Amino acid sequence: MSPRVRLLVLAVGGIALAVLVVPALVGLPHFGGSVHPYRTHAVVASVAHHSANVISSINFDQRGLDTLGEESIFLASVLGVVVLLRPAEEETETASLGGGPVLESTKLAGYAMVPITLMLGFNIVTHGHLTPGGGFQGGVVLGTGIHLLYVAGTYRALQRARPIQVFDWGEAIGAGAFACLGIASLAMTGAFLAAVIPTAPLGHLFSAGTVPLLNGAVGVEVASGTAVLLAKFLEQAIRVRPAAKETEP
Amino acid sequence: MSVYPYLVAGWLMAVGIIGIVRGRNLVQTVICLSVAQSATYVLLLSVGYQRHATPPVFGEPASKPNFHVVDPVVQALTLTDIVVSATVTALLLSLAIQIHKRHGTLDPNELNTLEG
Amino acid sequence: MNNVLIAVVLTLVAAVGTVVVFTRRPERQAVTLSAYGILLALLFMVLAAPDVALSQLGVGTAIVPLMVMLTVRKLHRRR
Amino acid sequence: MSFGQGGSSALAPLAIAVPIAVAAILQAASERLPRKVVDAVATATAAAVTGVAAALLAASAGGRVVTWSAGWLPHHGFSVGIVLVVDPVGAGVALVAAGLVTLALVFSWRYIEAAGGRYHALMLLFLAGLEGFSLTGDLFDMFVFFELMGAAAYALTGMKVEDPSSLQGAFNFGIVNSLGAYLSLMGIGLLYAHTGQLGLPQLGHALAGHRPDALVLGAFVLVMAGFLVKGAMAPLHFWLADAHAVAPAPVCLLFSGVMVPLGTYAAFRVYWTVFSGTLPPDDVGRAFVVLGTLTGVVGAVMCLGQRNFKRLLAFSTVAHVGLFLVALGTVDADGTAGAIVYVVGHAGAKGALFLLAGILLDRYGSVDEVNLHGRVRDLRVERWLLVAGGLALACLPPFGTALGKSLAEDAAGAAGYGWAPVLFVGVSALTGGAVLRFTARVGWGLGTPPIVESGTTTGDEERETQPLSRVPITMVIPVVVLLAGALAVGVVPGVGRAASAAAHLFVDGAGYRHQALSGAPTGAVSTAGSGWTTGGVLIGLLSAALAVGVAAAGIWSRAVRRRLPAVAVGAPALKVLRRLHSGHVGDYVAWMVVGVAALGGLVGLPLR
Repeated sequence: MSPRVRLLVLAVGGIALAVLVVPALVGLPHFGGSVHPYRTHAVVASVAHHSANVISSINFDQRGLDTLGEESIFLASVLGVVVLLRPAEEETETASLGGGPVLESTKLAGYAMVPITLMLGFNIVTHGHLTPGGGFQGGVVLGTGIHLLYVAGTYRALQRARPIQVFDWGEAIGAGAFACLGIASLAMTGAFLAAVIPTAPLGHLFSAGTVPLLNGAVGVEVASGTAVLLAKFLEQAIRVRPAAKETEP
Repeated sequence: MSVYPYLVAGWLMAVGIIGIVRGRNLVQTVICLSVAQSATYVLLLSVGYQRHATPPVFGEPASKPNFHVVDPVVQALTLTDIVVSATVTALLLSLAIQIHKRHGTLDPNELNTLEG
Repeated sequence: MNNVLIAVVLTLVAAVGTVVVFTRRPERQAVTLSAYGILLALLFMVLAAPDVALSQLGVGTAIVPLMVMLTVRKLHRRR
Repeated sequence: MSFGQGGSSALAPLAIAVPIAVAAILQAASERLPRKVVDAVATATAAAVTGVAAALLAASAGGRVVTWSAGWLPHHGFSVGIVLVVDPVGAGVALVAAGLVTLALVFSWRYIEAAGGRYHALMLLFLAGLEGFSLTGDLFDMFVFFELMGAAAYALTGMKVEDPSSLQGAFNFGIVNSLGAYLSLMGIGLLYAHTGQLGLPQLGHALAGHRPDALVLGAFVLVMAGFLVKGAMAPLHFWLADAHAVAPAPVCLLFSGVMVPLGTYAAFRVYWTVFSGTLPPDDVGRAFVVLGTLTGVVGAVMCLGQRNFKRLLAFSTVAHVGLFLVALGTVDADGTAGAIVYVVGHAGAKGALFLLAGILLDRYGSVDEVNLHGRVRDLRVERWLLVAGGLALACLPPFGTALGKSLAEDAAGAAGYGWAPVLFVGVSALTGGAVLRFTARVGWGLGTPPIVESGTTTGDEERETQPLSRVPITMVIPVVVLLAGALAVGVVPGVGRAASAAAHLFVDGAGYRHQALSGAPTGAVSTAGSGWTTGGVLIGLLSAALAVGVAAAGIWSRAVRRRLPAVAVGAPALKVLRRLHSGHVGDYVAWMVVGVAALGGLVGLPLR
């Protein structure tokens, strides 16, 4: 279809769909209201299991199956990116290549940022069940933070600090641990992904049963997976070249 | 104001779809898809919002439940949604890179190996 | 007051989302997308969702724009 | 009140978690393990999941198996946990999925070389997605597993990075499916705002008995969008041929055999459990019959025009999905029973044909009807298997497809769609005929080599492996097993009765809600015997004979074109239809919006 016809088709369908959907949106309960039945139950359940962050309690306890699925999606897509971005047969990976010259101040800032970012990420992971944050958020910070080395220095420095194989394992181990914890709790309590560890008073680091364990598994998986993901894109952008076309004028 | 956030969500979905249909570059298509997806975040969080309520994080010991918090369930759903967004974007961008390798273009009007 | 703040941020989100879609070149889109990500995170903060805002900061302003920029860089290298 | 948290209730979570755990292990160890070990572990895992699903099917025959994940049992009809509700249809779908993954992995022993253990890990994650999607009783959880299927599927489709078209097919698939999923999520958000619930039984309970308003209608349309994209309902089907034509053959087996039918399954699962108490069945059913008919016609016509065998099979899947939609659109247990039998029989026949396409690609580096003309003579066994697959697709009794078709035709007739048999016979004859035409040309060299037309998609593809001197037995056995399965569905006595019992539980939305929330099982349903009838056998024979006729007409097409002016008149319309399948993702999304709006119009207009 020509662009004009395509837009015409979209306009017809879009107007019809808007006629269906806009009244539905307008018919929703008004914004900011106080009727949230699921919220009420979730808060009760969260307090019953001594969790101070209701969202963590939902993610890792009440609706843990969703999170298992979510972590599997993450694993699948990292696997998928690794498969899709593998160098094709006729391509070569050029060695080396740092970025261009980097300003000393940028370099210093980058190096200084790395430990701070990593500590921040670690903190977000470990206190996820108490304060905002958790395995996913902290993992993202950790996996991205390590790539600050690229800003600071060279690709080579990054490669030394970032052994891909280890991250590959970390990602798989995190995802596997989540599934295995679920199966273990099925064996121990008869319910899948149920809380199994005796609980401590609220506010304590280990106060929420299996929640910290699952949270940690997610943290390991996401940190490693993010690192692998970004590494593969960096590799494509910097190293992989078509062998034949390289010599073309 | 009572339905404004929902309409914003609807608009983001619509504009994302328009962007995909008009797209001249597959990277652009992927970005428009992520804008369309952001409509779901806005919708879910607006649905769970309650005026003058606090975030559903207590942070310190609370012996009895406090119900004056915004809906934590939609927040958990949105978290999952954000993970999905990152992963789908990554997969589609790697596909775009490989398409470009083969065809030297990302303009869907010029990519026609599948016609018929 | 809070209502006004939410309305303003929502309007900004709708506007910048539209700008992202109608930005022509992908390399510029990476930048507008990053700004859009920050705005969304801000919206989530005012909607009392700090967990989500934190995720959105990591994903929407760091990982996704970074991947887009690396993709664009890759494409330009081949020309 | 008994929720039976033990015994069979542990099975459903295991079917989801075990493949994920093994996939993670394979991913971590794939560089170290020899290929044979990876093959063995992955296949054994899929086989074990098949066993779990079979046990679930046996357990659910006596009533639904309800599992509350993490042990959050409902109090006063509410739980913060996720419920898995397994009825025979859900367990049956899970069983077919796991069985097909097992066969696909066996086929892959000698087939897929690239990507090593990562391919196996992706297949297992795909399996986990299929299992989770078919077993869960929670709407948001369905979205999550929908996306898990999606993420694994996009990567599996685009695996052959050397092949240009495969990546574009994967890209279009990814965009259209993801957008459909986000529309579904909007719908989930609307339902959540309206009811404060996410579980299917809770949602259905909250909506039952209320007059449908704009909100419910809008939510219905949006939720359906994602499922119907996956279920390839026209005009949301465009991605399917692109993805199938280019995905590796064992992956195609899973797409056509189970993933696409799972989309229609989900649409009707959600209709019966959530919306059946509020949206009138007649209006919803009529909408699906109309769009299903369109899907069947578009698929069959496009199928006939293909020379790339994988693309031909893909369009035949579109056509058959249309028939499933019509059968399910009768909105009663009889039509649903017909659809169940038809889906299982179709999975066997279509799966076998896709694997045969893989064998052709492996030996000749092509699945193109013109290039292969007469060259497949040396595959003496395999060409007869192609014939068998074509006849099964054409609904020759006693294949299961014929039994399913006959049950569906009877139900559609009883529901007031007297013309339905014409559609069913037409689609079977055209799609089966297309396969037989291909087979006769490549396997026996019948007809003159056709003139090469420019502008059509050829079937030349990157070889997925190094060619082997003869077809390995591990590639032939899965084909034979699949065809035997398609035959068994029609021959084993009691299949029709079991399907009928399963269908009665499937359409009993009120019973589903009641059992999930209160734990009380519904009483056994009494079902009339449903099996072969004389009329059904005769119509089956007729459609097979017509298929042979279609094949013959295709082989000697120039003579036909001269004698039958109708064909010449239809040609321009066909050309337009073909041009719509452009491979342009913008076109696909525009049509998707039209299709979703059309569904909404068909359901919504009679409500006013």
